[in-house]
Amino acid sequence: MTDALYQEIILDHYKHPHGRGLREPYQAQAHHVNPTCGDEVTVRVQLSGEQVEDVSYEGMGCSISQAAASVLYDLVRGGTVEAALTRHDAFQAMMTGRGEVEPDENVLEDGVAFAGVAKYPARVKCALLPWMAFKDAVLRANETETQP
Amino acid sequence: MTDALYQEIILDHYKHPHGRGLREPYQAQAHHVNPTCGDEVTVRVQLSGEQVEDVSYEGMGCSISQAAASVLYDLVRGGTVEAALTRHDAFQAMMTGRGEVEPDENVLEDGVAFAGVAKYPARVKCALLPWMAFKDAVLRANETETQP
Amino acid sequence: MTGTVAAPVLDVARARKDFPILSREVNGHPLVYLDSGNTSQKPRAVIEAMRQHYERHNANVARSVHQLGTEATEAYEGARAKVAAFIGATSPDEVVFTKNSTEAINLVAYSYGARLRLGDEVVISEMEHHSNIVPWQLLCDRIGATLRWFRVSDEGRLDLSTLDRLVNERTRIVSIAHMSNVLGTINPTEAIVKRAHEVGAVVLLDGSQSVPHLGVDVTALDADFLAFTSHKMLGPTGIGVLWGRSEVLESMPPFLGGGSMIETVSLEKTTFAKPPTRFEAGTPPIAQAVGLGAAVDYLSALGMAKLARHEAQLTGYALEALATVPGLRLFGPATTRDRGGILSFDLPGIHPHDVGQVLDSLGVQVRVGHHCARPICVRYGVAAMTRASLYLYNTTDEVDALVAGLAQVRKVFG
Amino acid sequence: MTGTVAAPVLDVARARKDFPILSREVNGHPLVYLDSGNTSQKPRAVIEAMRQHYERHNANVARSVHQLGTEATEAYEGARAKVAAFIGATSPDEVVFTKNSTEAINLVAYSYGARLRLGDEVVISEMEHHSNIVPWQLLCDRIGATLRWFRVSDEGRLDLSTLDRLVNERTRIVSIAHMSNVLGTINPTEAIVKRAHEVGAVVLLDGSQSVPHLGVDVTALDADFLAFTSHKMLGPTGIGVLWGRSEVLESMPPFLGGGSMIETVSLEKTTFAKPPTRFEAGTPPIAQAVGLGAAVDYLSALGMAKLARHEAQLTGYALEALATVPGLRLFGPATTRDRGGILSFDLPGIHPHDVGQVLDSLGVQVRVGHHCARPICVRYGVAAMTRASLYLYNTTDEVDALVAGLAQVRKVFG
Ligand SMILES: Cc1ncc(COP(=O)(O)O)c(C=O)c1O
Ligand SMILES: Cc1ncc(COP(=O)(O)O)c(C=O)c1O
Repeated sequence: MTDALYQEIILDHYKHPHGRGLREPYQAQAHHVNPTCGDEVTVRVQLSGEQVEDVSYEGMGCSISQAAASVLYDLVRGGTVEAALTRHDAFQAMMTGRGEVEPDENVLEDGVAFAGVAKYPARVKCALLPWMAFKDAVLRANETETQP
Repeated sequence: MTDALYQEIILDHYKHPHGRGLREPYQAQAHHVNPTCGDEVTVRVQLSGEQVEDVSYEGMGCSISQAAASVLYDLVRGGTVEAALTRHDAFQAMMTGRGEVEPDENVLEDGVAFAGVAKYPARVKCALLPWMAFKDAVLRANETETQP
Repeated sequence: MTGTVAAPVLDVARARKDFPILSREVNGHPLVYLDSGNTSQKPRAVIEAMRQHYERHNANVARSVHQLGTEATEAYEGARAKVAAFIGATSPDEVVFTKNSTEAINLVAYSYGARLRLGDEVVISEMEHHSNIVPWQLLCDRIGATLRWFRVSDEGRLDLSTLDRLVNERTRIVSIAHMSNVLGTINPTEAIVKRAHEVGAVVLLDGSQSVPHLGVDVTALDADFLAFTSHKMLGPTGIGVLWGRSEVLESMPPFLGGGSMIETVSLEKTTFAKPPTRFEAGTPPIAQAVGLGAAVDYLSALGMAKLARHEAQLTGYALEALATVPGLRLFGPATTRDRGGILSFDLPGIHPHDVGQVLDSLGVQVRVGHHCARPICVRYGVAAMTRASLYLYNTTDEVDALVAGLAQVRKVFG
Repeated sequence: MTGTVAAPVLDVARARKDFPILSREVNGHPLVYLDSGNTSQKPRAVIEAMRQHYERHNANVARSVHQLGTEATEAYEGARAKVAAFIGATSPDEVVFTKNSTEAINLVAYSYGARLRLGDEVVISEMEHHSNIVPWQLLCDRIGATLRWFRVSDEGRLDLSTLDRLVNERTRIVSIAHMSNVLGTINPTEAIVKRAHEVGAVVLLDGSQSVPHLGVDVTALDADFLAFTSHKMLGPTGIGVLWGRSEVLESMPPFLGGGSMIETVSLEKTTFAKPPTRFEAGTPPIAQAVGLGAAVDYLSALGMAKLARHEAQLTGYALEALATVPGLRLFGPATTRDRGGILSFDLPGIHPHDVGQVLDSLGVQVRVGHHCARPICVRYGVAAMTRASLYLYNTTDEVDALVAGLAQVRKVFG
């Protein structure tokens, strides 16, 4: 069946998402679309120096993209921007590794549940959607900072 | 071999064409091109009432199209326009009949030698090239007559 | 002989044996292929016709006097004649081979569209496939023309109440799906064609979904163009068809320039061949035409009327079966009247991706997403739908497998 | 091990066994196929890859979450990666699948060409195929730009003495055959690319004849576009390739509009996907990409260097053999330096149709006519030529059969 894909952890995050909803204040946001299915997500970030003070999000999407957003929130909120981007890279490496990249549970925590998704190429984009939007939003926030 | 195609009669007409060259006077002419090979023919007609007084032609082309022009000259010059168009239709029917139309030697005379060409679809256009131009030229000549 | 003739019934079990892929397993289950609206499967006769062509008759067409070239040319032009007969065209010269429906529509937008002027109007509908939207948006942008569209009712029908206003003296082109790839709706073309011709506009029918299923007759339809695509009608990918009325095709300038579409070329000036050649620049999809010809032969031998009856019955069965699924919302007409075997639906609260994934794990292949028709999704207020689409080889057992699969979906995500 | 490595030799006899058609007879003689410049024959591996695809993995791409769709998408994108590697592209995203070379060139003419303005110039050459002439004529007509061309010398070489004048500040596009389909000439691209880039123009190389034979490396060529076509390189009909430099492709507007090339569509406004997707509207040639991928695998396994060496040897042999035919006039370079295995010639007083027909009766398949390159025929003062073109599977025996056939031609028509 689909057990490799729909791990309990993923279904839990999907049914009880953490940190969902768009919040103020925020420095930047990014809106990403998955052109093959029309799924959309908006991610906002509020940075404070080196800290990710808040990440908030809203969107239409499948269990995988919704759960990925919830896990993203857990993994990056309250940490440093640098740690967040490291986790972004680790998550992306795992997702595009076709199931052959062994994820580090210390870095990705609940995110390792997505290792099974990497074996479903059509769903990789779903899992990456909020993470890509997050990275974009961080880049924009930094741009805004450096161009006062 | 190619005996069905290159009948002696055809090769004779090709090597010793009848009535070749563009002559004056003429009422109308038509220039036709075979787009797949670039072959070209110009045919001029001079009608006098119901009679085809002269047909003259010039062109670049293969043995089949050159021989067809020579046979055309023999078959239509000096006869009536009606007879010429009947022969045109008989020739065309034979050429597009895929080798299954039995030609009438009374109508087509030396033209029956082209029956074998009808089995070579790529060459049918060659044989028809001067005949199509002839018909076009006759139509134009008639137009000129009726619009003095 | 009692005076009534029993309607002949499609022998589906026998037809299924013609499709090698149908004996395949997917994720440990027998394949249940319910995605023919996306692309159909191919019978052995089509696959073999192309193999034979490559192994025995392969050559370029319309350019050679040699034997192989003659055989290839006859095969290619023979396929054109078969396609013309299949759609009731008066001449093979009205059949232009393109790479797919999308190119066929773009060809009209570029070539016929070149005569449009600022302020002219093009009319489409809200239920079009992106391939029948974007070419017109690009055309209108190039020219400064205006794009207008028919609305769609809650039941999935074109709202024709606006016909006389939408299609007016400024209208130059009306382009409408003959059958919707999302709703299954078969659109009433007669009134639209009549009105369009009244105001001097041409009508393009997007037959991508109708030609494979309905037994389309271009003479009866009386439109000016019909676009369709081989891969949805048992044929190979890589080839589509633009049928066009002779006088209209002859009036159109070239679209793609290149080998074979010319009369004579010099560096200063080029003149062009007559249709259909004028619109077939470069080496055409030769082997694909052979495959499409074989597909048309297969469909004709089966009988389009028999096929349509089978699909209507199966669609009726599926509509009833889906109505038993708790909460399921069907898009498009609820009965088989003027609708084909395309069944799009929503399970509230469960994303189509998740529906499709669980079904896939059971071997059931459906399409999920916006089906290249986002405006109609927006019309019904959803981002995506799940779609099952039927063809001659589908069975009631397969519909049952779909419904059973949906129960499983609800167990995982309910 | 003596320190010198013997150059590996192509095992032609063995390779011929891979091509089913080569065991065929034509008009009672063994097939002698000397028309690969027109279209090549296909090895069993290519034909089988497509059959397998249709029988096991057929589905539409990039639209489905189901298993068949995933397999088809991986096959299609896998083919793109193979093609990219074959031509040394830095990324598969630089490879756009089209229907043939002709569409690839038209794509550039329409999409890149949209930025040209009145008075701009496009430069081609006198030796171009119609597919690299007509798209530019149509573009220049649309825009009011000017078409200019390199002349060709008596020996069949581009006259580069005019390079700096022809390619100037008004030049926006230079589009040149990498290898001529009539003369066999391999053109010196380096000087042209350098000059074009100096004045800010882009360069398109028509690789239709070079990619199948030469082992082309887009990074070394440093051009901006390369167009080529599957059916001339052992692959199926129905698919071609436009390679484009990433930055250039990204700067270009869409050409064909439709499914798959969009980011998001509404009736009011549509945004477009990144390249290569932006340029692949509608269902692409999926099975054909699989076939082209298999062709690239076959060529790579054989070794392009080995293939090129075999063809160079055979071309040298053919040049000498044809020189023995009384009166024969060869067009194009007389030696193998910077020329490929394309041999066009004239037998004075005998029309190419007749030459081809007699050769065909002996099983020898050559092309006759203007080879979709009428300007170069005019340049040499002939209406048509006879052309023999070689590929990996041709042998010296086949060249001998050609020469013997020409003796027969002279007997019938001499
Ligand atoms: C040099 C050259 N350019 C372009 C083409 C056109 O290729 P296609 O017909 O596959 O589009 C050809 C072959 O026909 C060719 O030889
Ligand atoms: C209604 C409709 N129009 C157009 C198309 C486009 O067909 P293709 O992708 O073969 O060009 C499709 C299918 O994808 C369709 O369903």
